[in-house]
Amino acid sequence: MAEATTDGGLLLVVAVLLPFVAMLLGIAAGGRNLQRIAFFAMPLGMAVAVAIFFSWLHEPGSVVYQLGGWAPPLGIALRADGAAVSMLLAVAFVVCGIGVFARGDFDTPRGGAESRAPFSYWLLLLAVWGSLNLVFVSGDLFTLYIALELLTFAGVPLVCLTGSGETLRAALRYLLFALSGSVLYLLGAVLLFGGYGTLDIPLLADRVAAEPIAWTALALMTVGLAAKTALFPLHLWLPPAHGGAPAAASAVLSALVIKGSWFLVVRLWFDAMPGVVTMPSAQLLGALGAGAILFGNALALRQLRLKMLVAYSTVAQIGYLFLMFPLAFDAAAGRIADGLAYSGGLMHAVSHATAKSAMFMAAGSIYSALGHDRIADLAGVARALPISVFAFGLGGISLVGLPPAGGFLAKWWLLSAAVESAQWWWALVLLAGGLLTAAYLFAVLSRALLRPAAPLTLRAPVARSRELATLALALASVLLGLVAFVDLRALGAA
Amino acid sequence: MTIETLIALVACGLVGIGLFGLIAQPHPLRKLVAFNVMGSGVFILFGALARRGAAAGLPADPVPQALLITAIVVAFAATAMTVALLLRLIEATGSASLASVPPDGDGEAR
Amino acid sequence: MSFVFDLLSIAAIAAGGLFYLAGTVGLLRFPDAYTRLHALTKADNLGLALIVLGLLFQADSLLAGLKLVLIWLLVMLSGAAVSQLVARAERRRESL
Amino acid sequence: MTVVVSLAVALLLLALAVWTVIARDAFPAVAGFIAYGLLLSLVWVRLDGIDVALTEAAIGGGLTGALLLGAVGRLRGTEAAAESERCGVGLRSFAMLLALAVTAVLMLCVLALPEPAPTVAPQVVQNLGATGVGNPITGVLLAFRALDTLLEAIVLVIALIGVWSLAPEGAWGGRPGLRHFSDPDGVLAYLARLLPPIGIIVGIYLFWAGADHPGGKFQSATILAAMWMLVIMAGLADSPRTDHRGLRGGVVAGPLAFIAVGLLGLASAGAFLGYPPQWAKPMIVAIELALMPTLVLVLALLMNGTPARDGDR
Amino acid sequence: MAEFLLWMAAFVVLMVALGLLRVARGPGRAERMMAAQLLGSGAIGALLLIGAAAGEPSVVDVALTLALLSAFAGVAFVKFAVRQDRQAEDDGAGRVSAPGRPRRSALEREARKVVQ
Repeated sequence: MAEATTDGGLLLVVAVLLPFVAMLLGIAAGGRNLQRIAFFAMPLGMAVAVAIFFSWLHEPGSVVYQLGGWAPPLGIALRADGAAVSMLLAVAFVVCGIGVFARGDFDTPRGGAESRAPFSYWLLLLAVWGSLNLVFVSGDLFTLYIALELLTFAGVPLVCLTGSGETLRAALRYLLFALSGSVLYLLGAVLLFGGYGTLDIPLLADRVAAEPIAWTALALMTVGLAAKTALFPLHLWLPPAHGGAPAAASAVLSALVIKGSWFLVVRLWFDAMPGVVTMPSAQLLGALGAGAILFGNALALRQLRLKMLVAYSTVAQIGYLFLMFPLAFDAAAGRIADGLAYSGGLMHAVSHATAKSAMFMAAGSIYSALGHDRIADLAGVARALPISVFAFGLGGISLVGLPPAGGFLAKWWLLSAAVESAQWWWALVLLAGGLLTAAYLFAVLSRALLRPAAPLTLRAPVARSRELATLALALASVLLGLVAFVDLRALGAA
Repeated sequence: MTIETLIALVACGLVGIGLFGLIAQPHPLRKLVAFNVMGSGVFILFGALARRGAAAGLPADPVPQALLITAIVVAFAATAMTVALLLRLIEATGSASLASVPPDGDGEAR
Repeated sequence: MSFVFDLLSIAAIAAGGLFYLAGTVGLLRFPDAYTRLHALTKADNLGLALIVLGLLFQADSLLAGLKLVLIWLLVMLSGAAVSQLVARAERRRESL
Repeated sequence: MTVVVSLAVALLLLALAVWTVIARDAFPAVAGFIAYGLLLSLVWVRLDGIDVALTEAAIGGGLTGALLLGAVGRLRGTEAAAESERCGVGLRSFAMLLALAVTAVLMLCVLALPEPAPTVAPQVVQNLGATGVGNPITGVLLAFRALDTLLEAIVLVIALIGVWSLAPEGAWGGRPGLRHFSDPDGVLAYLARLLPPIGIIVGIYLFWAGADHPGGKFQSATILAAMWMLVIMAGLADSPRTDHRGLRGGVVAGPLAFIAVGLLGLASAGAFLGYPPQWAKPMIVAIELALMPTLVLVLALLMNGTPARDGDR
Repeated sequence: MAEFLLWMAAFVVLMVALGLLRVARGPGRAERMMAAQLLGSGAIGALLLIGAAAGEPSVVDVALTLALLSAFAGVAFVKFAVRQDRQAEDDGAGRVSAPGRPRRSALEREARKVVQ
């Protein structure tokens, strides 16, 4: 398989380096200029993602770039397949939305001195973006290790931007979990190199065999990545970290950062070692996902504060992301294969990214307007902040899985895969999870729509641009389901 | 048994020892030391594999050795960040405990 | 000629090893921090000095020899300074 | 015969590792870890990884050790509290079983490794000529897998941003860490005047040797960073303000220059981070030279920690 | 000759390894650090011997790096740990109690003085 750099390949390098270059320039510029650079990079990055999409449409396979012209296994190749392209697009879009929203919290006024939180926030946002793009397009297990560490170092400080003791503790816990996860991942990669002499994913897929070394490596890497993704029962670090951070940071963490390590599990199971995976291991991963769905949703129902509720909902939604593994297992062939379940998982990741960022941003707006986010005292907020509450509801619709939301399409595909492969128990989990999600959303929305006992006074008005950014993300999540009617490759041929 | 196999087996032991400390030690600094022990176990294993790959007149496969240099520097960055976070936590709260607080604590953000 | 050098090397290095032995025994058996420091500096300075001396007979270039001497100087310098600092801190601790 | 040395070092390594994990207090554990780090360089030499041994000696033994010692020094009180949180017998035995299981499985994997071992060494040797450098590891780091090295520099910068972002209110842009004092005529100040010139020479030597022999920018940068820290710890100089323009510029110059050389490669060799054959060595040396100040700065600043003082604005 | 050098390397490592018992036994921090220093010097000696035995001149560079950096670690120890030890003794007890109370190290107090 002599693969070579394809036409649009250089775009992949640009997608990875653009956020990093913006970050580096921002460090040197500092203050208000940093913010300017970040806002300049965002549309540019979006444009690069779109360009990669079109380049991919015209390629029969993946978009490929070999760095320095060195082919693997000696060199490193970047590759974008359909999954990577969709994630690149989704992340670019969500980053732009969050950026507009975050401007309300982390603005450096004209002539204002540089201060800690804005400086850190914009740099870390760019760093998260670059690291995620690297996770999506990198084709080398060691480069992916660096990408994972980049994501950790960028994600952890976002947790404690407020500097309060509680968030520092959550951040330290997150950091220790994430570092342990990375070491386990690296250990697996080391074993694979020892066994097969390459770290390049396609080469590895050719050489790997179902034998103890591959099983051990896959198990170690999956456990490590599951800890970083906060898959039940390794989820303990997530709710305090995501619930305690400022809304604009929570949105980044919950919608985007966890997708990085999850996407890497997908890469390993579907692309690097599809034949190594066994049915019991896929079932186990699915069972952990099911545990996350039931446990996370049940705890979300019991939360008294809106942001903690959204954080626990993330624990549950991560569960859906792992249901794709047993559903994609082709028992006849004894290997995991692309199909409805694969598409369902990816669609779920994208729709959760948009919906969850919108929900965290709405919760943040509510918090800054009311000065609290106690669910019991939300009465009247729907009138005061109609757009935010509407966006929250739309995001919820996507999480529950009502048509035409992306969440609906994702669950529909997963359900179809469950029926196709006769694994009805996962269908039950999917339905139960949807009901629980609907229950806590109802609890929030019904309160928000109540007429307040006393007229509601807002502490601070919420800027229209922030509400519109929230709405845009929520709408995107709801309209994602329409993708079902578009045949992308046909579009490219036309 | 060759030298590199022997050292690789020792490396497996180091990984296990580090893993134990990472789980069983409550203090974050002790967890950090254990993380470094575990990490060095992984590194040595990689180094032993590199030595097994000696070929073409080189005493060891240079690719894993180069990756190791990168990995050691990254591990240092991780250690520095953990230490900074830990010291800041102690300064802010007077405690280094990682134990979770009541889920509905009022130490809330924005 | 090389035989004589080898012999000198062996003698010096073996003597260096003995100083390490002495340093360890002292560190383990001596009663307090000062005497232990004393033992330690013997191993640091003399043990390493003799090993370096022994290896100097084997050095094949001036640069290699210089590096060996530099290492010895560094270890001696830092060993002396650090042990003095340790001793001073120890004395302050005792005087309290 | 050589097995005896290896066996002794291996057993010692295991014993020290166990000690760092089970020791009752943090300080003995860290002292054990420093000893462990020193021994690791012996292991790397046994594994014919001189470049790795240099890195490990500089970072694992020196910088990490000093960092942990500094942390232990500011820990008092929290250790006793953690004692009460010591996990129960249940969790400890679970951790023990898990660790044993992982070790056993890994050992089986090691014994099941294929023979002859897969290797990329022949390809490296075959293509090394095109890079113009003689040290194959430098070739891998700066040509074949240059992307990893670029990303690594970015990792360091992001970690530094993370460490800075922890600054308490009012200290933003200020100097990191504590102000150190010592007797200007004392031993420490003497050492801090004497060692850095030697360290700088050694650092430059290692940098220069790195193209064709073991050594290179990381090892060299670590030594220089340690020398700077020594001067700061002896109170001869204060740590720099983190809002200093030149400092900020130095932190980002290396990776940006790296990317610029990569683009030059795109223009001249047709691939990002590629080198036209006759220009390969100068371009690689240019990248290393540009990365050096950034690495020294970032490593030293990571050692210094979070901005904590804003006294002299 | 190479054979002899390797045996001596093994001997030196063994000797300093025994010295490491001081890391475990203490009693003070100074003793623990001395043992680590002894190991540093022993490791340097062993490296030189192994390098000479293997005819690998670059090993000397490793020893050189180790010598520089172990001096650095030694200074860090004196700066951070010995003073701390003293501080703990000030409190009258070897082990500090009062969980949860923030403590200021001697260095921090000094730092504070200067800022004020």
